[in-house]
Amino acid sequence: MAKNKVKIAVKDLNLWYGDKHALHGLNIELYKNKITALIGPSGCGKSTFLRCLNRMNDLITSVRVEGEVVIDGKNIYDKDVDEVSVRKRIGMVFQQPNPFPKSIYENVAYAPLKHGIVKKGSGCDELVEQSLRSAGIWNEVKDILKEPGTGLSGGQQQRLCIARTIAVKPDVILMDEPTSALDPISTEKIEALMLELKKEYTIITVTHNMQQAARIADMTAFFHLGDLIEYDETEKIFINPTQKKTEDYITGRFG
Amino acid sequence: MAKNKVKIAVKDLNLWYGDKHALHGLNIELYKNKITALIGPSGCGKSTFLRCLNRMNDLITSVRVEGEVVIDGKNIYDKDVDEVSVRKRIGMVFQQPNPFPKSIYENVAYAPLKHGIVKKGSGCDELVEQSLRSAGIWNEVKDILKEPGTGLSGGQQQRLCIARTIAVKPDVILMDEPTSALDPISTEKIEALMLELKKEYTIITVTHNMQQAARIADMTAFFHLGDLIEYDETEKIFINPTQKKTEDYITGRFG
Amino acid sequence: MLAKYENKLLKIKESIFEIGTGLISANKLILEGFENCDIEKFNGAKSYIKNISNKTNHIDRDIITILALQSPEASDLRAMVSYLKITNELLRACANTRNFIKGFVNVCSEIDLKTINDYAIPMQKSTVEALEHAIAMINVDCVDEIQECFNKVLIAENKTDELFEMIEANLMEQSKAIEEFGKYHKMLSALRKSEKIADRAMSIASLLLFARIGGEIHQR
Amino acid sequence: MLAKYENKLLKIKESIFEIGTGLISANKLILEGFENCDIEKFNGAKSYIKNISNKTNHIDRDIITILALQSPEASDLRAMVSYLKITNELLRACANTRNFIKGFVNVCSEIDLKTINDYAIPMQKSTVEALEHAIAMINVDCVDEIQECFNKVLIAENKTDELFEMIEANLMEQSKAIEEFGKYHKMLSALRKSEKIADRAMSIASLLLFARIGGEIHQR
Amino acid sequence: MDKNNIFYDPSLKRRHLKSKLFKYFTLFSLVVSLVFLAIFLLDMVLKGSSAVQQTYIQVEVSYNQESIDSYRDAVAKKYLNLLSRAALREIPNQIQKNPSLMGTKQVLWMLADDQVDMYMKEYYYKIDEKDMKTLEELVKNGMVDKKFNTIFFTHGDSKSPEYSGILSAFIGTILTLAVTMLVAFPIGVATAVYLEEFSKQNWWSEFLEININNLAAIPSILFGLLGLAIYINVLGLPRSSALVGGLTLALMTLPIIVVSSRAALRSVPASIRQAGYALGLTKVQVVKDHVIPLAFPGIMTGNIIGLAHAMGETAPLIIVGMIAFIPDSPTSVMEAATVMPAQLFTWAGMPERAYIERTAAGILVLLSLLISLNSLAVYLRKKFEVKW
Amino acid sequence: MATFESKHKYAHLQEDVIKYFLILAATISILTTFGILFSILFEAIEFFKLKSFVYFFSGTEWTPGVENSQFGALPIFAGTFMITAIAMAVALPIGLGSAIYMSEYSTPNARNVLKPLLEILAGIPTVVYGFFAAITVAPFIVKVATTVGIEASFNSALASGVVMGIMIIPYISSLSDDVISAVPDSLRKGSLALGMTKAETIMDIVIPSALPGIISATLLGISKALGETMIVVMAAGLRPNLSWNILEDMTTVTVRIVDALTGDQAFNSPATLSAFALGLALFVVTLILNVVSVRMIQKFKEKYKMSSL
Ligand SMILES: Nc1ncnc2c1ncn2[C@@H]1O[C@H](COP(=O)(O)OP(=O)(O)OP(=O)(O)O)[C@@H](O)[C@H]1O
Ligand SMILES: Nc1ncnc2c1ncn2[C@@H]1O[C@H](COP(=O)(O)OP(=O)(O)OP(=O)(O)O)[C@@H](O)[C@H]1O
Ligand SMILES: [Mg+2]
Ligand SMILES: [Mg+2]
Ligand SMILES: O=P([O-])([O-])[O-]
Repeated sequence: MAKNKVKIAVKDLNLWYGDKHALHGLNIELYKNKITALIGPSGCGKSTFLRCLNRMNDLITSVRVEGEVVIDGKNIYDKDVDEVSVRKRIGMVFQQPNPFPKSIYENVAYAPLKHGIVKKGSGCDELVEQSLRSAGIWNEVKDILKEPGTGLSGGQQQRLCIARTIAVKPDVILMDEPTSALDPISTEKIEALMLELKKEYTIITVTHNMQQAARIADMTAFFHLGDLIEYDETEKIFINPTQKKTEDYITGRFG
Repeated sequence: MAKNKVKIAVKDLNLWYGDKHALHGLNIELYKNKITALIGPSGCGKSTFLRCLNRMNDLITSVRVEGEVVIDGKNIYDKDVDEVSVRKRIGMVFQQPNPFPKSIYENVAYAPLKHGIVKKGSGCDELVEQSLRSAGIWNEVKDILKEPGTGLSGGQQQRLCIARTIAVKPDVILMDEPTSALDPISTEKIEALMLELKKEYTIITVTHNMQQAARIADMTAFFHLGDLIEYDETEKIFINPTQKKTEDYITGRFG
Repeated sequence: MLAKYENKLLKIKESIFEIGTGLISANKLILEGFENCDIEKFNGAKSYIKNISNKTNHIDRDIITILALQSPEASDLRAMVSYLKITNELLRACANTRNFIKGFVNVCSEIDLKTINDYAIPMQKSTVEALEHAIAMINVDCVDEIQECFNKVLIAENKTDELFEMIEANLMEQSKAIEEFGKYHKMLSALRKSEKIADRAMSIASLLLFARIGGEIHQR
Repeated sequence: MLAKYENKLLKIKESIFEIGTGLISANKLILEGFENCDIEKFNGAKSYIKNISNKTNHIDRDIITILALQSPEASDLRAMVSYLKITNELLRACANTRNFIKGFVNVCSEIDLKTINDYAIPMQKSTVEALEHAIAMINVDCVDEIQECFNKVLIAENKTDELFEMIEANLMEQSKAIEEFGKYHKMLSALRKSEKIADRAMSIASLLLFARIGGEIHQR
Repeated sequence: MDKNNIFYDPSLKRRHLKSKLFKYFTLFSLVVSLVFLAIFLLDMVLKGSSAVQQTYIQVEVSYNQESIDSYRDAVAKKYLNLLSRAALREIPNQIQKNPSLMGTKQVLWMLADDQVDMYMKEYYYKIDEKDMKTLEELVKNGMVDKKFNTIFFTHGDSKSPEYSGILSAFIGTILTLAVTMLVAFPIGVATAVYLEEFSKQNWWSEFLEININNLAAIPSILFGLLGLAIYINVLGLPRSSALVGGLTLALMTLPIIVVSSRAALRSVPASIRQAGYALGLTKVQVVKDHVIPLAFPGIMTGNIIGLAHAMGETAPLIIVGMIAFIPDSPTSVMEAATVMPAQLFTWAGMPERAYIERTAAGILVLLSLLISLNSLAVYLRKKFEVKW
Repeated sequence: MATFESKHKYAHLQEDVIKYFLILAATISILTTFGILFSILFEAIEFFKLKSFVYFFSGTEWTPGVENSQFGALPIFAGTFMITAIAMAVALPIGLGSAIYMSEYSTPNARNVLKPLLEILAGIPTVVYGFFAAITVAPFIVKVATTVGIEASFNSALASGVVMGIMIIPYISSLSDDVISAVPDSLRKGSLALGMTKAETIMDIVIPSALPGIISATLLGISKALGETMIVVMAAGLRPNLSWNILEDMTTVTVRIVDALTGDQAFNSPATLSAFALGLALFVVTLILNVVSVRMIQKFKEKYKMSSL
């Protein structure tokens, strides 16, 4: 593991929803160009943790966060960090595919144009094509770029959302159960895509489907009731976990 | 397989939604006191087939059914069969738990009272208790029978729905993805319950989760695009399927 | 986890334990038979290890069913994999025991007592010990205890090895004086089986160790 | 299925095939060595089957990983289970080959040519044949073809058995005339290995047959 | 910000500013609408509050034959213009009702004329000089006083503003709404049940649906034209009657009831119906025992809202003639009647200043009725709300 | 052994009876529409038998009472549209702004208070607005106008227009708030997760998504304004006046209808019948607006799978 480069270092992260202590002093280092899967029973704080990594939790009024999330050497919870710019660098893909009700082209081009990454006419088309290619959906949509993104199938929509995220050129992509709303074929395509994307991005994904974590993740973190119980290479977790709780969870002895 | 007693014999069953031919001449014999799992990719007609077995499809206006579904020697599509009475004998449990917004007691007692299976006061309490016991939820609800069924957790709601179905004393219970809306712990409880129930009932269940079919079903039927591709003992299907398509599906080579 | 599955796991474990104890009983009877070349005892030993391939086939089938239907993980998975290999080892060990008996019945009366008392009996004793400790590991849950058992198997197996080497060396020394070649060849071949059984015990022990604590699946 | 998984399956298959071909090459070289007791060839044969336990451990680990992470079903599952057992057989076959070489190198010059020409060479030839057909099955996809291969292994293995019995009987006959017991004992022990290797080939073949077409996991 | 901050992005400053401005714009809009509401209510309260009291003058009233012959003789002549004519006109009636009064003289608080009232309330008034002098004297002697305005709540319309009240309009409203609900409720709910539960998806149900949605948005005055043309001209029902008004409003309220009842029915999840069918129940059993009971609070809420709507409606009723002058409360739905909003319209059109405060007061009464109805609807919705 | 009850003839008789009763009830609403259409249409035909159809839509003289009366409704239509335009100019920005604030910025609790508060505006009877316009707003406008030295009528289009606008605010804000709230939260999150600011998210993602609903709300608002009667009857003029000056008095279709039918002319005189001709025009225009609006909102509902708005 020594050869892995740390991309995100989380230090003593605590989170409260009002009075409810949802994350209990987490410490974890997430590695560059790896897929890290967060698994654990429902309500254990996986999504909450994920949202801490791009400060999406700021949108929930009752949330209080303590501790550090250091990305590339900078704590994103520092006073002088603008959360909007954090979200620009740390992309996020959601459970339910949520393309904007605009054309496929605009879906991808929207954020880069707003951020001034490209200008209309200069480089925009290229960026859109490149993002759609990276998301493995270019061939399916290249002839219908002007049609609405919402007309695509669920799996295509999700890949469009990934393309949209990539277009902003983030370093990290967070995914919250990206395939749980999809059928098996689409799921497989997304999984294959994730394996492809990790060459360029650091991916953190939440999944309820243990088999999915097994299939695609390099590292797996097991959460339980707001604690990080075990974090190790996926193979290790699945063949030889050190914690009884982890073992019980992955063997299905508890939810 | 010779020792299995046939409960439902389906002969040349064809079904159309308007012009869409959704089931293509199915022939299958479903056995008494067994759990039969219907698996197959999304849209292959599993739910449609299931609904044929208790004529729930009659509620969809565009549906046309041809062929026979012989239950205990009587074709339920015969002209002289009242579809309402078919549904009384062939119970059904749905994906989303759907208790009536009445008390737990009334949820169970309602249909038996309507059907005149019991009279208020005479035998009704016993039937309710017995049904709730069979559904493995009696201990959890015996003190709150007057409280609304909708206040229970998802898994409890689903078991309540099963109790409600049992109370009508059906022979067969159809289940359409009964656990796909539930968390793993509740899922396991329902699965254990199904294994218990098969001693008295014939159970046909649809599932998207192949592992679930593997875990609980005695017989497994694999559907694809409205065709019944393979139907055999579950072990056989999972270890040594005869059809390439079945093998490809269960090994995840296609959705 | 569904009771159905737990039961199946348990059943497999029991079946393996049963074959294992049968094997131990057979080898113990052989030991008794050594003392006065009691052919009846040898034949009795055989009855402990009858139809083993049927039994192991059955276990293998159950394991495959579990792998197919339940997709076990972690320690359950390691157990399944180990058991799958252990059935092979048990089968071989039983075959070796059978061959041992077959080979020895013909020659036992002709072997000089000293050789048997000094070497064959201790060797077989070690073998039985190795088997006993190995099979005991199936039902041990505590990690320290299982490690201890494993070490005992290791020691017993080493002893068996050494003793067999001594027998061989001894016989070789005497070989010039020996008249009937066939008898000694057969005897050596037979005694060699005992050493092989201990070998299998060792394999079983390391597979069970892997099942319990993970790490490398240790093969020799 | 994810490419990652397909690749792993392929890799396992290849590794097994590689060990298998190494084993075949080693046994072929032994055959050549027979002709003029060429010790160099014997030693050369050894180099084909070096570090096998490392390799099989690796394969086993990969298989366990696949079982843990991918939960294969049907033919993939059967293949994994078969391979898990095949590594055992390969390991034994290699050990047998090594022992064969070790045992034979010391005695080959002293054995009379007739015995070798009449029995040992055909026996080893059959063994090589059994191995070749068995290992070939790994890459055969057509059911008929694989069944054919299996039958060929069966025939070759039977032949090996018969030839070994003949050698044994032959030597026993001559045994009274034989002076040096040790040499013959060693030779017989060595030649027995060849038969054992064929035995393993047979096991491998039946496991591969199971992997391909299912049914009973056939063990002897 | 320091340069090591990889999350520093200067272009964001401008974007955050824009974001803030946008938020302030929307907040401003909301405040403006609420300010409108506040001004409006305040205006009504200010204008209407003075109608709570009414001016009375203490005078000697003589009950004798002359008074019966001419009420003008009942009081001293100089007070005549200061007192309410309509009140004076009641004197002969009083004697008739209570003959023992005959021949007595009593000092009474008599209702003052509206102009006096306006003077007392310091509004614009028109009183000639002579009367003014008398009045000032009376005021000085404390013989002029403001008392609670019971007449407003106990009398019908009158040509004298000081003697006019809301009662007959209120009764008219009740009669009209009774007709409306008796007709609209069953038809509306039945239509909703049919559309939601029984109709198949075909051109007929689609046509019905579009039709009802349109009906809900047709200008109310056109319903008046319908009422005029059909109920009055074709069916010959009595003009200005609560029956015609009620029937007209019923048709107007129908779509509101249908739409809200449908929404209530639709909010009952399909899974409940499925559960019913799967237990072997018939369609009527499912609808009657499960769907309607669950939807009932929603249906009731919709009905109350429809009722409130009908209560405030004016235009179609004007067209069917419900702006008649109705001093006495109607006793049946066939009699000429008026309703509160129409009464307000009539008063608002009167030249006398005193009607303005009455209109405003009437508005306050009407609004409080409406708010009570709507609160009831909200209460019902909250109380019976089912969470799925 | 399962036995299935057989179906006999009258098994579902009760069901059928109930069903036919329900169909009957549903038919009444259709009868109403046609009732309105035909009752207006026939009288309007009567009117056009007496007076020129073409002149009705193009003439500028409206002199019903006199000998040789003229019925050119153009100034009436113009007045109607002018007042409607003023109303929408008030209602649209304020209504939409309020809707955005309520659905996007305010807390759910505040929204639960604010929305009913705004809806009070919709519950106020129009006669009350009319009173407010005539007694409070119109004099106020005149006062302001005179202080700046402009002449303004007590029946100015501005007064009734503005008050009508206030009345329409909740129609726009309530429906817009519904559709904006119906835009799935996932879209907002999707945009925010791309590093967009809140206003950008609202303007670029939320509003465009809710646009069909907003347009529909606007059309409904316009339809409401066109058909609004009491406010204009009480606060706008009677005089058909073709002018751009919103401080002058203008009349509207609805005012003329009320005037014609409350007058003392004979029912079959052209003066009375002209009400039906005007009614027909109003009916057709509002019908078109409604159909378009209903269609749009239905599409929106289907898109976001909403059961009700
Ligand atoms: N917005 C919120 N306000 C209050 N509590 C919350 C909120 N979101 C989550 N929680 C609580 O925080 C805990 C962790 O929730 P979280 O959504 O992170 O779990 P999760 O592991 O993602 O679960 P799931 O697998 O069901 O998505 C839960 O107990 C949940 O109830
Ligand atoms: N009410 C309906 N009207 C028209 N077509 C329908 C209807 N219900 C299902 N279908 C079509 O019939 C086919 C079979 O559908 P069905 O719901 O039985 O599939 P399924 O196997 O249950 O799929 P899933 O796993 O997604 O539930 C699909 O192509 C579907 O689109
Ligand atoms: Mg989550
Ligand atoms: Mg389905
Ligand atoms: O048309 P009104 O809304 O004024 O009745």
